[in-house]
Amino acid sequence: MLDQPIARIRNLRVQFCTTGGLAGAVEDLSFDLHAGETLCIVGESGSGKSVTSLALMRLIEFSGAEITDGRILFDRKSGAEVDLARAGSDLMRQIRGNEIGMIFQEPMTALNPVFTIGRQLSEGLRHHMGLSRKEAWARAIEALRDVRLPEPERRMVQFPHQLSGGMRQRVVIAMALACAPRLLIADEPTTALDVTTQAEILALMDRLKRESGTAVMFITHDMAVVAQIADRVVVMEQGRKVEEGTVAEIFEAPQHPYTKTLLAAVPRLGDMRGKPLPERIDVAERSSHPPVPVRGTDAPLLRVQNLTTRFPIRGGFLRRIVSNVHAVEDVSFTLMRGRTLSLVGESGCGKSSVGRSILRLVDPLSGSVDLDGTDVMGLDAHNLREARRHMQMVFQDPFASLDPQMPVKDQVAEPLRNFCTHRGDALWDRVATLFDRVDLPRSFMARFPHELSGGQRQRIAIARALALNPKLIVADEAVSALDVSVQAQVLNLMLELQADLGLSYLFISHDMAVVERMSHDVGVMYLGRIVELGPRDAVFETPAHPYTKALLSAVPIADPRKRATRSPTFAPIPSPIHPVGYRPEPSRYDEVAPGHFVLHHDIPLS
Amino acid sequence: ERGSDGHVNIIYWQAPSMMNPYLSGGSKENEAASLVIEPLGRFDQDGALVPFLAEEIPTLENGGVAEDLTSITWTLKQGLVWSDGSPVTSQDVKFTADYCMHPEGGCAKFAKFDGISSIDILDERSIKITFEQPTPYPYSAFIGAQTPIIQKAQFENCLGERAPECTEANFNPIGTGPFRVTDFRPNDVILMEANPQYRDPEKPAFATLTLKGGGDATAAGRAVMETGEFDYAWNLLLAPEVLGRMAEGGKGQPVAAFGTMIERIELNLTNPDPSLPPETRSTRAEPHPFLSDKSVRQALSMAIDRDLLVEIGFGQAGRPACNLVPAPAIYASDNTDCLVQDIEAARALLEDAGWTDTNGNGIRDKDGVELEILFQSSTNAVRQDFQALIKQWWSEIGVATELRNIDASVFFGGDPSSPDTLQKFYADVQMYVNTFDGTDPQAYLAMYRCGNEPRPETQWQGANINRYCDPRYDELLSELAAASDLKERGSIAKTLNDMLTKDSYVVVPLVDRGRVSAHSNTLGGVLLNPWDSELWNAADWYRIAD
Amino acid sequence: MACLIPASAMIDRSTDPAPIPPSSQWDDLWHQFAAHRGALVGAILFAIIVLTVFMGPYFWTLDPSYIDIRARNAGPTFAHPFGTDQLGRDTFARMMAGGRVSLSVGIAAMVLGLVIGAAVGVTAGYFRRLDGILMRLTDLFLALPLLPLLLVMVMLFREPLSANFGPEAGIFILIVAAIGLTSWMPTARIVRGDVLALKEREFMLAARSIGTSNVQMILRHILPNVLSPIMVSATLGIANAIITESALSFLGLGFPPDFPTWGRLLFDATDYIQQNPERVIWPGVAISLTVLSVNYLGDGLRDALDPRIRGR
Amino acid sequence: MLTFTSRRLAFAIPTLLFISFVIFMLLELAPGDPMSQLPLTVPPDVRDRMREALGLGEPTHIRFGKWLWQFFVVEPLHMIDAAFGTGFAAEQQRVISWQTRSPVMDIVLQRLPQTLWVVGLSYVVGVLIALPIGIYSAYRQYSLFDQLGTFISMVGFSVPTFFTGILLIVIFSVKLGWFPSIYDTTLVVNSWDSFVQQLRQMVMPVSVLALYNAAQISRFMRASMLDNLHQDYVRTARAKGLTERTVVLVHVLRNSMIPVVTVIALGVPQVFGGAIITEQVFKVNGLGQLLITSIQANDLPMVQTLTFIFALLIVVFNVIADVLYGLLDPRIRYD
Ligand SMILES: Nc1ncnc2c1ncn2[C@@H]1O[C@H](COP(=O)(O)OP(=O)(O)OP(=O)(O)O)[C@@H](O)[C@H]1O
Ligand SMILES: Nc1ncnc2c1ncn2[C@@H]1O[C@H](COP(=O)(O)OP(=O)(O)OP(=O)(O)O)[C@@H](O)[C@H]1O
Ligand SMILES: [Mg+2]
Ligand SMILES: [Mg+2]
Ligand code: NI
Repeated sequence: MLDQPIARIRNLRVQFCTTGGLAGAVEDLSFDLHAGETLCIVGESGSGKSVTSLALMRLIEFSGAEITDGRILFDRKSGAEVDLARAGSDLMRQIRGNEIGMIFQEPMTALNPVFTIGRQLSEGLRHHMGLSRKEAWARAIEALRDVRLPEPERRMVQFPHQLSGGMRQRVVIAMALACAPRLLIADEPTTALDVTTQAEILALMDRLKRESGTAVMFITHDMAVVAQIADRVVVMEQGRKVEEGTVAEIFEAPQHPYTKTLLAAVPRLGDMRGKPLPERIDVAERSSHPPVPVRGTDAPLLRVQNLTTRFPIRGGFLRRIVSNVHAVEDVSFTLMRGRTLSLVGESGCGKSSVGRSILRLVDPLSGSVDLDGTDVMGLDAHNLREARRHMQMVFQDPFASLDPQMPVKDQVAEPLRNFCTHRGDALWDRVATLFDRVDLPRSFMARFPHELSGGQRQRIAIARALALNPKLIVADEAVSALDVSVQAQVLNLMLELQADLGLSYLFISHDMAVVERMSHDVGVMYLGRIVELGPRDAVFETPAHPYTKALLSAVPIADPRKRATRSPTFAPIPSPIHPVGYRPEPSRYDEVAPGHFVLHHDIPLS
Repeated sequence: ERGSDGHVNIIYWQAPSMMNPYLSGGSKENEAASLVIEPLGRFDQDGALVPFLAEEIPTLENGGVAEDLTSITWTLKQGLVWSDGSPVTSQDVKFTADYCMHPEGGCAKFAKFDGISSIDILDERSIKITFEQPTPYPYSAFIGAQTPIIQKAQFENCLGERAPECTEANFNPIGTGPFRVTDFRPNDVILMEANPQYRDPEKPAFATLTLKGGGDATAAGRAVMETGEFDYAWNLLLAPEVLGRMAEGGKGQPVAAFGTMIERIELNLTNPDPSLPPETRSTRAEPHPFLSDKSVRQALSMAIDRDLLVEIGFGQAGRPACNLVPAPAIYASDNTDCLVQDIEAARALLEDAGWTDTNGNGIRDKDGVELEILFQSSTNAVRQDFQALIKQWWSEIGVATELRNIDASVFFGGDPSSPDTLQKFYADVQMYVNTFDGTDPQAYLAMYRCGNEPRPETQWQGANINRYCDPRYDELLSELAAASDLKERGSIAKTLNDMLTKDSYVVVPLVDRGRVSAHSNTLGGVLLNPWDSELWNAADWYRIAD
Repeated sequence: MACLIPASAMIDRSTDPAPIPPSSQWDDLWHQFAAHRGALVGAILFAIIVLTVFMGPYFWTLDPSYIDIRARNAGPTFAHPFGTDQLGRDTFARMMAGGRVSLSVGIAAMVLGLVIGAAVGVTAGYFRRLDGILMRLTDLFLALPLLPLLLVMVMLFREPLSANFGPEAGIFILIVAAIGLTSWMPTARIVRGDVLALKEREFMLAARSIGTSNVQMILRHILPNVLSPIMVSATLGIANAIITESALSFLGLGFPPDFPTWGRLLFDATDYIQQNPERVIWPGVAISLTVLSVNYLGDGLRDALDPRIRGR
Repeated sequence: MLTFTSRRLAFAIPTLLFISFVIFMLLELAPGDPMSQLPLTVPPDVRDRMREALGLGEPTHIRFGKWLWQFFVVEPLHMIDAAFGTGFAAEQQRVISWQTRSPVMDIVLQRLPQTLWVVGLSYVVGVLIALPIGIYSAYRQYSLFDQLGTFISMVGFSVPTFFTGILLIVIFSVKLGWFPSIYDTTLVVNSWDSFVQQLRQMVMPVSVLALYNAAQISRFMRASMLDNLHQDYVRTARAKGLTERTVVLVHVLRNSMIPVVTVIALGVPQVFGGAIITEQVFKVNGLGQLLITSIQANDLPMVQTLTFIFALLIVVFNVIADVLYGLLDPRIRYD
């Protein structure tokens, strides 16, 4: 750590111009950034983390905000110090991308969809370094190689949508690093990614920082990530800094109550060791309730057998099916009443497809699904609609799964209306009860989805799923978009409901710590198949399949003393796409322990 | 001197679609063709016959017409040549008749050759036309812009069914006229140049000519009188103040001439009630509930102020009319009593006939029949103004009017399946203009013959639009057909005219419409001819040096 | 309102059993609408036009078809503030009478076109099977020559309609139908595109998973979400309908000739553009102002109806 | 892409056959008669003969079959003959217009140049004006420029061309005498003078139509730009330190053009359909005028052929629009 800070933020204040006048987003914020150091900024959603980073880049003006006070002193490459808060736009253009690089929150949308990767990468190089087209191209390939993107030459001429989320994020990082900036701002660079990819990217950033001495400002709400990479931590709440310190200080001796809540809400892998049943997370304020394990029953509710779902890829002149995506391949499991079965695995391994197939939201190719005696696969359209009373789904993205044009009360009431179970006042009473049930104030009923926070939206989705008193809820990544404190609340809510109503969950997630806390049983999926299935403690404590082991080892641990030193592998996952005639082998399992199954035959593993 | 005056620009706001008048009945085609192909004789601006390709007009006096009125002999001028240099012979004249009389050719001028039994070539230059029966007025075929002589050599292979295949000949006929076509663009523009073989070596004065089509009358008038881009504009049917304003532009002037065009209201003597079955609606089986009453018809006519109509619609290009046949003088009746508007008298007439407003709704009625009139006409700014004015006058005498205007292509289309045609007459009264070719009104008056009315059995064909039927009228018509003495013909025609107008008021003439055209101040020699093509004397046109 | 709710709000368990006040939504809508300056101006302007046109005749009692032949082609005078036409009819009275017809036709035809367009677009976008055939139908309608189509419609339906509704209402229905039937295609295309995109959104799947039937799906979720392109079509639709009506009247397919409409007044006046320029100006200005006000109104409504923009 | 295009085109054939049949039946049903322009003095029996000669006596389906054969077999053969001097179509009758008794296709080809010059150019000009206006209006949303742009485009859209056209003629032809009021279709551009003359006669019709086109397209452009200006990738581009010019004119524009280009492509058939009123006002006598005069004269073969060509263009440009969409937006893949 060098003595001279690269950037000093002093009393920064950023305000949005709204119809109601100026509204503060960041108030009186001060901190320093040193070369070769990673500063993590943590805090819940909406606490002003992104605004701070945009203010540093002076990009905040384009969102209708203004830096109304404070200074951002930045030490330029040339050695001169400028106040970015007052710099002219020409000067800012020289600094942006050149001396300060930025990685944005959303890898999916941060790239321009109509330009090739190469074009977007070399653009900045040509602008700042005055390179020729050819030189810039070569440098861009170099940059891609630096972020360990496989086959960089081929990627250069591809478009963003042709890359997976992890690859895209690596491109964005390469872009930010291309001109060797002195300061790198990374705004939640891994939130949308699954654990294996996340681990790779964290390792990559760490290495770059060490090699080039860049200062990194890392924004996240994931405490486990913080523990893995931070040197120093700034905790923000509602636009203000509430605490600052080294990682060790923050994790071991948090001062501010907010920091304490935050840390308490973090599920840690291994917390549940020795406890076979799921339990509430003990968030500080609620410590009066002792955590009660959820027991469940042994009566089967959902029986899935040999479920196979393929998505056709059509082509040719007559739009014939030329190949299939084998999204779900011969999956069988049984879910007991009042219990939770979790499906884990990498992005794209078919978890959501299993959930959707069971609810017949996509039509499976073959297999049988038996829900409490009803053969779901055999239902006609009318009976299927009836059967939906008993099985509900909470979708991956709470924002996307709510109609933006409809007040939330109507969305919760919609299933009731569909089945005409309640009318008039009874209907609204029921909706109000549901709001109470998921812990939402009734005054929120007339709001629209965008007027709620992510956690609140997810509760609406849960309330909607509960409306008809279903027997089964498929929770597809129900909490992965939320920050830790909200996530803890939602998880606790789900457990509470399970205990009270005897619900069964098919819980889909890629977050191993959450899964550990929530489930009775776990199925590990890989390339459309379940590779390992068994009681949660068995799978987590004695993983038998090599993929399960790899998955568990990639999970970041929210403890600064247990930093992973593994170097990333960057091997691509084999493709689930096969030509039409392809006949996969049926899944055969070895029972390694009672109820603990492991896929028998070899499947290609990375 | 030929070609010394350069270029002349003519605008026809309706564009000619071909140069062969036998395949298209439209006057725009006739007129365009008249620059190139010529008949044996034409009517001049006064309606008198003048020889063109013929040596002279055959008459009884000069022996050209046989004593028994069954044949006529024409002789071509000496030394006539086509624009390709070959001589014009009587073969060509006979061929022209054969061309049009071919049963499969669909000749538009077939009626002009009606009653001809044979055509014999007497020698290189003379030809004798024999009629099936004595024909007192034999000047029909080969007279005027409608039946010019075409070249046999060019059209030989275009007889009958093959007529439409001769595109080149139809667009660029070889003729004897002052000009010949260099470029023909159907419905757009025709470029012409002086005919090097034209019989008068001094003419035409213009070397080239453009006949542009398209746009509307306003634009055409503007182009001649205000911007001076064009030298001659045809048929400017415009409100007088608009025309007057254009003339102030100072680049040209409007010219008018009167022929036999009568804007009239025809009254339906049969019942057009929509509730009647289609077999009897608007047919003689169902008399009209109130228009069959002569006093109603007369009152409607009396309520109209024809002077005002002229002032508003035509200005100097119109004059009030009470006759169906306004010209030539020997056929024009002296009937003028409709010229004065008399609302009071019209009211009294209705009152006397028992038409009173019994229910106080402002509309006269009798026996439960209200005087409510559906008044239709084709779409045209002037006609719509007339409709509005007449509606107001009629309302003053207690007659309610509903107006309707119909697209001209439907109204005049004669499609038996359309309810909106002139012939179906599914209205009480309708207004349009009609005229007759040449100077003889016989065929025109014969339209009102009993039995000639459109009706379902005839696929709604027929020219007796208002379903007039009077045996005495039919008798007089046969007398007219037999009479050869001009005086006698004149007096019969006048009687017939009066029977339709002042005696019965089934036809209510409104305005004698002249033709209005405009020419630029630098174009000389224009003699507006209402009896023939407006371009009949284009050979004599010249540029006035300023 | 739209600012993020602090975490504490989620924890504090508000037990207020406040019943949902359903009317507040309308208040909110109005509040939102009134905040849009353009929308307010547009609304006021439109209201003035509508009021003048519909209430004006009670104050200006001159009959629009009364011919005063001595006052032909007069410029604006005290007796005729907007001047007179070539037959001496009062232009002001005719403007109001014409406005009634033009506005009614414009709005009715626009609504009809919109309903057909939205229905076809939504059906095509929502039901894959019908997509091909409906879009080909749209192509067909785009390709049909307007004039013969209108002639056929007039021929077939004028008499039955006049018989059943009276001549004026009959023609009104006919014209509205004619314009509506020939102007829905662009709307259908745009709506279809939006529906196709909408169908891929997750909330559609979510709605299906809670047992929403297809009809409910369209009514509750699709239509409100394609409102914005529909609004734009509506604005352009009114202008288009007013102009098309004038073309129809001109061709003799529209209202009786003594029935003024703005389009017709404008058309008739073009011949007099040099003598009496004011005759062209009045209808021209009226049409433009109407379209402009409707456009701003549409903008404002769209913003007011879009919850994402509310409260900004 | 190729298979997608050819598949779409292959499916277009039955569609087009159906459309041509519907058009035929519609024209058949429509009231009016090819003889409507004859003076009333022509007696009914002569009219009947003329109708017979046009083939109107034959039953409808035979006439439709004839038209199909002539349009799809004889006309293409004739074109081949004209191009290579062969004689395939020698004795076969082509589609003949009733009005002019000449092959319909010849007239259509004759009319194409002026339509393309005037209507086509005005479309190009309209697009060229509309794009910058739309872009700038969106970039400075609710600024004075934007308000003014909205105002002008709404007025441009709501004032009919028959009015603007005549206004221009009165001002520039009658009062000032700068431009001719009547378009000369026979003008051959072969010298500087004739080129200037051509320009002069095109100025007014082109500007009238361009205003109308620009009004619509600028609205689309503005909306599309607004959609894209607030996307995340714009922020990324700015974070690279690119100039505002590059950000807006390269990154945003390219994305915004995707929907607009298809809108523009879908408008092209209208160019070939001609602008009926404007052509009439300026006497341009292009395809629009041809269509309207043919309709008025009930020249069924001409109307049928013209509308069918129009339908063909609509279908083809629909495909082109889809293909363009795919080309411009790499995310769209058709197979
Ligand atoms: N364009 C905007 N207009 C108005 N307010 C905004 C805007 N963008 C952000 N805000 C407000 O600024 C505050 C801080 O937002 P910011 O995006 O910095 O949160 P964050 O800490 O990055 O949250 P997250 O973890 O969800 O990304 C929030 O209250 C938010 O509502
Ligand atoms: N509608 C679809 N059409 C075609 N392919 C699909 C479709 N839905 C999913 N797939 C493919 O099926 C595979 C499994 O997808 P699925 O959404 O089930 O993965 P997942 O495990 O839920 O991943 P994530 O964690 O990213 O949500 C992927 O390869 C995906 O691309
Ligand atoms: Mg953020
Ligand atoms: Mg998923
Ligand atoms: Ni707010």
